[in-house]
Amino acid sequence: MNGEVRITPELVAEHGLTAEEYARILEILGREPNLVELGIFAVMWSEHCSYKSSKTHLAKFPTTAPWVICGPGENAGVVDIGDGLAAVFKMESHNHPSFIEPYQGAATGVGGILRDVFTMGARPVALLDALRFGDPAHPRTRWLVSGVVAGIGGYGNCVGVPTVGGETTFHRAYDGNILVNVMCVGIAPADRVFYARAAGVGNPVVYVGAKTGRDGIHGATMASAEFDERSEEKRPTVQVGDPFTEKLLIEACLELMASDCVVAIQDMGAAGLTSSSCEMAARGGTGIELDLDAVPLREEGMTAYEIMLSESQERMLLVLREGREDQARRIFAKWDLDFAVIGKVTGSGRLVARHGGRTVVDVPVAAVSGASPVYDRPFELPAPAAPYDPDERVDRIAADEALLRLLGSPDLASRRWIYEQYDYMVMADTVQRPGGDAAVVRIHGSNRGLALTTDCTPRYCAADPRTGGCQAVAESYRNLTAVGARPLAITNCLNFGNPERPAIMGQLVAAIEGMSEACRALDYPVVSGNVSLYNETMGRAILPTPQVGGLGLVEDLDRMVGIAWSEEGLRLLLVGDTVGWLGCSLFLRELFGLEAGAPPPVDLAAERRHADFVRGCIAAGLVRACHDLSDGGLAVAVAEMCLASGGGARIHLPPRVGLRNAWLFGEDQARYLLAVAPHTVGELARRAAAAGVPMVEIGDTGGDALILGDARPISLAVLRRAHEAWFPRYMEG
Amino acid sequence: MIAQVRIRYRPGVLDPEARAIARALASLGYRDVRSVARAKIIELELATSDRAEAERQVREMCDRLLANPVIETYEVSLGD
Amino acid sequence: MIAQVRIRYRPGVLDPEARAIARALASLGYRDVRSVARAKIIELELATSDRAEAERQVREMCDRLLANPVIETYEVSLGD
Amino acid sequence: MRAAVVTFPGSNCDRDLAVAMEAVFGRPVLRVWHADSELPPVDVVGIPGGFSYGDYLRPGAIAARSPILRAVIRAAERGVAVLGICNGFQILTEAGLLPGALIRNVGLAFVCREVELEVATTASPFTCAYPARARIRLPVAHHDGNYVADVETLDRLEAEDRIAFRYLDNPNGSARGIAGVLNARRNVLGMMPHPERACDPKLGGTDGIPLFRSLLSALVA
Ligand SMILES: Nc1ncnc2c1ncn2[C@@H]1O[C@H](COP(=O)(O)OP(=O)(O)O)[C@@H](O)[C@H]1O
Ligand SMILES: [Mg+2]
Repeated sequence: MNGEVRITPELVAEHGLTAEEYARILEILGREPNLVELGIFAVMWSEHCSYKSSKTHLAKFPTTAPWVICGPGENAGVVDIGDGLAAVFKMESHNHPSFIEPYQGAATGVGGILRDVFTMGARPVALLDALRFGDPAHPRTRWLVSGVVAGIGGYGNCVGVPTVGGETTFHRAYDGNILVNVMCVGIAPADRVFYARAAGVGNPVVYVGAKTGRDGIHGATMASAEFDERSEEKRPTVQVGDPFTEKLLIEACLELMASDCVVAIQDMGAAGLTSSSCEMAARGGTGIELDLDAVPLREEGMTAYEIMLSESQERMLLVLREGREDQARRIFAKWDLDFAVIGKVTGSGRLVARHGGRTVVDVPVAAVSGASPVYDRPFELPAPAAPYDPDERVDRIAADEALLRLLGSPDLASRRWIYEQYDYMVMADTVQRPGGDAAVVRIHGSNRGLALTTDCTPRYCAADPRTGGCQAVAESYRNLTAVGARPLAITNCLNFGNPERPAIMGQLVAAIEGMSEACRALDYPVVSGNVSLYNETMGRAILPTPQVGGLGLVEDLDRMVGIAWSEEGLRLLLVGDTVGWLGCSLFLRELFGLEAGAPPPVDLAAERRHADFVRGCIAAGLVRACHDLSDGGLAVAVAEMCLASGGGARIHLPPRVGLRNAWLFGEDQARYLLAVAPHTVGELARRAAAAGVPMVEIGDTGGDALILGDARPISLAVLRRAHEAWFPRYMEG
Repeated sequence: MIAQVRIRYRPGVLDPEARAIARALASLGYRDVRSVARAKIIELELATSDRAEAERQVREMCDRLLANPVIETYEVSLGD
Repeated sequence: MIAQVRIRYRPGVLDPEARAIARALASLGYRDVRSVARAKIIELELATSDRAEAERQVREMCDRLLANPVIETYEVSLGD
Repeated sequence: MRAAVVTFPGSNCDRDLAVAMEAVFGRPVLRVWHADSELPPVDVVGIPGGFSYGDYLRPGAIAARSPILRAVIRAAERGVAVLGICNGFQILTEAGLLPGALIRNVGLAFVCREVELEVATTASPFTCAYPARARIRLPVAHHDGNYVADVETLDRLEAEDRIAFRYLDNPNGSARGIAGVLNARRNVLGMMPHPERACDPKLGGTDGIPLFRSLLSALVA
């Protein structure tokens, strides 16, 4: 049947391919493709799978360090964490599906990123979710928040991987395009990491997991197409996840990988069987022959097109050592999962598929997978925003009132409503729960831990994508440092609008440059990532959102700190320079309705110096609690520490402070707030001076109120109400 | 008046729960079960006695809240 | 043959989901809804065509697995 | 002290429970697979949390009909201690070893947080090491922890001192704040909170340790 469909220009366009791209296909094949082949090229050359708009710029990321075992290019990045172990991690977006069907979209996003990690032989140990929603007042927002959070919890809780952190912010720019970015971290023996390289001509290609249905056919092209009013019609492309099957798949795959049966393994993610087989063959420099009649199917009468392009969840493709089929089959039978030998590795360099006695696909894998088009799209670098120059008007609002309003604003209110729907404790290794800076999961059976965080400040990126990209990396570095971890590497998810518009392309280019500069200066390479473009609805793009996921190592959990102190009478030390930068601050936005100015500059040398200092003090046991300063500045940081501690604090304003609120709420970078025992202040000051790190004593802990200079004391109860009330009240409607 | 809404998955949508039930029945020895499907019923007691109006209202409720059109279809039936 | 099992909570078991639906409908402005109840349907396709045998088997499945007698009641109906 | 933990497809707290038991009992815990039809000779069997069979049909329903559960029921009849936590509690009610049932939380959402509990009886091999009426903190993490039973059953549970734990701040709507119940013979306990997640100061609490200590002192007499 398939071979008989005439390939018209309309059909080519419907597949999201340009006329030039189609001409290229004709050239590669030396003939017209049939419909199945057209579908294969379309998904493999979609933005989502081919990175055709971002590839040339992504090459700027620094990706190596002595501890990097595997950088970008595989299913996930791999770094050495000592003791013969490796951390395997990656972040991925599921933005469009989550906008259409928030529960299943978010749930299958979790499923997909889990597979990227256990496919490399790592047991997933933590999940994080970075979420961007539209204006809380937008009629769809509440429904989206509730569905996305339930979906992430529904999947993560069931597979039994703790969701330990993330981010959630709201901005009207996401009204028509929410962002759901999920990060997964796993741990594997460093010498037993598995790669997706099909090798060994004659080795069997094996399908395991759930059966193939008509789910999400053309999901990958959907994820790359700009939303328009017709997206309603694309609805059936939503997949339904089955976390129970995923859990079985994790256990079965890890059990199999502990044997020596596996040559290569790859999850079937976007573009399912097509991308997994093409990529495995392309990476291995081999070919693959598939018998589509052997693929386990959920529905009758599925065509070759549907089988090749289905995005049914919870499936994996393996290359086994010849003769190990039965050993592998027994493991999958034990876990009640489908197992089928569906092909073999060849030396032809081609992907060949047969169905119903006919050859339905015969394409060269290198061209499909490697030689996809690359676009050096024109870009315009954005003009830098003019700095905002605050005047005495910002001090007209009392500090206590400003703080309460900020703490109760959508972007700063407590995320308890979200994270209590996530099982953040399963696996019994979560030693820093959500609510602080970085989450920390213990490396099972040891006294060491992985520190994890996701960060990005889209309002900074909108005003200046280069500084914003730099800041996102720096903030993640600080969050890891604040618990005492040594930052090792990042993953990322670049969420932008339509790259065919030079202004958007400029944001992408500038953000990548800013991130790269920060990664280089901080010795903090990029080991994996994902790009999500075309996040636009009817010409309105999201804020540029280069989401960063950071991973660090805590060498001694007895020396880890959190944001809570447990004693009165501790001294509060502010590390870093405070000029009172209000441009792009939450203070301006929430209290004056101003989204104005340039973002705070990022001094990477200072970031590194201050972080080394703070980490050193924590390792020396000199710090009782630590918090990095970010959204809302000093006042918000100290308030969050008070809330976590259940105790009050007093902040003394320095004598010549200038604008009080700028000092309290400014978002200058490279800063930390430390709570330390009084008798160690001298030692800390000596260390700071020696390291050239600015540090001032600004207050102490005690009582049951927070007192900001001469403002009215805010009782802890009032503070807590302001912080906790917004989310549940909003969600109740 | 009682209105009944019967909601089921669209054809082709994966229903892992139905599959789990089928397997559990098989493992209990019920070899006769060829397939399992699920549906859910929401029963509404309405104040109105105008059938046309009731039907219109209930359909609207389905579209707005009760059913998820992306993956589900529904049928409305009115009792008395 | 198709057998349908209709399972619902026993009277006295407060169904939190039904309550939530009622509340959500009210907040959407449907003041006419007096009460909401839920049931689930499990549809079994059976190999047998003996109605009595089918009914016996399906009741047994309900007692052994499909319904929890502590909180649920069930009804079986046979199609054709 | 010989202990076993059962793993069902979808269990995800089996390792956590075994680790906690091993720390307190001081010896390895046997791991048992759901398809086994025999239990090894043990003094206590743990039925762990998670989502056995995806929680499909009803949480615990399918696991309750698995081969190993028949062995667990026989063991319970012989007096072996059986501890069901979270999904394990759901499985034990579905299996008829414990009265009542667990339905969807009143808030409808999954809830993961630390809760305060009262140890409502110390007259059991699971709670004898707690001080009478102790107030303890344990994590909960569940979607279906709302305990329901008819009034006569609830009255009987109270009259027979079979409520092991009560919530002080009910997170799920459970009848009479019930967080854990005992069978009539007092050798089977089902509870929604997770004592195995509170056996290590690094994880934020140690109030679960006395539960395992209780077993140690009651069973190794
Ligand atoms: N969607 C989410 N899922 C889980 N945890 C979240 C989520 N959003 C925020 N959190 C948690 O809430 C806390 C505060 O988040 P955030 O203000 O973004 O921290 P920071 O400014 O230190 O990066 C963090 O512990 C974070 O992990
Ligand atoms: Mg922070």
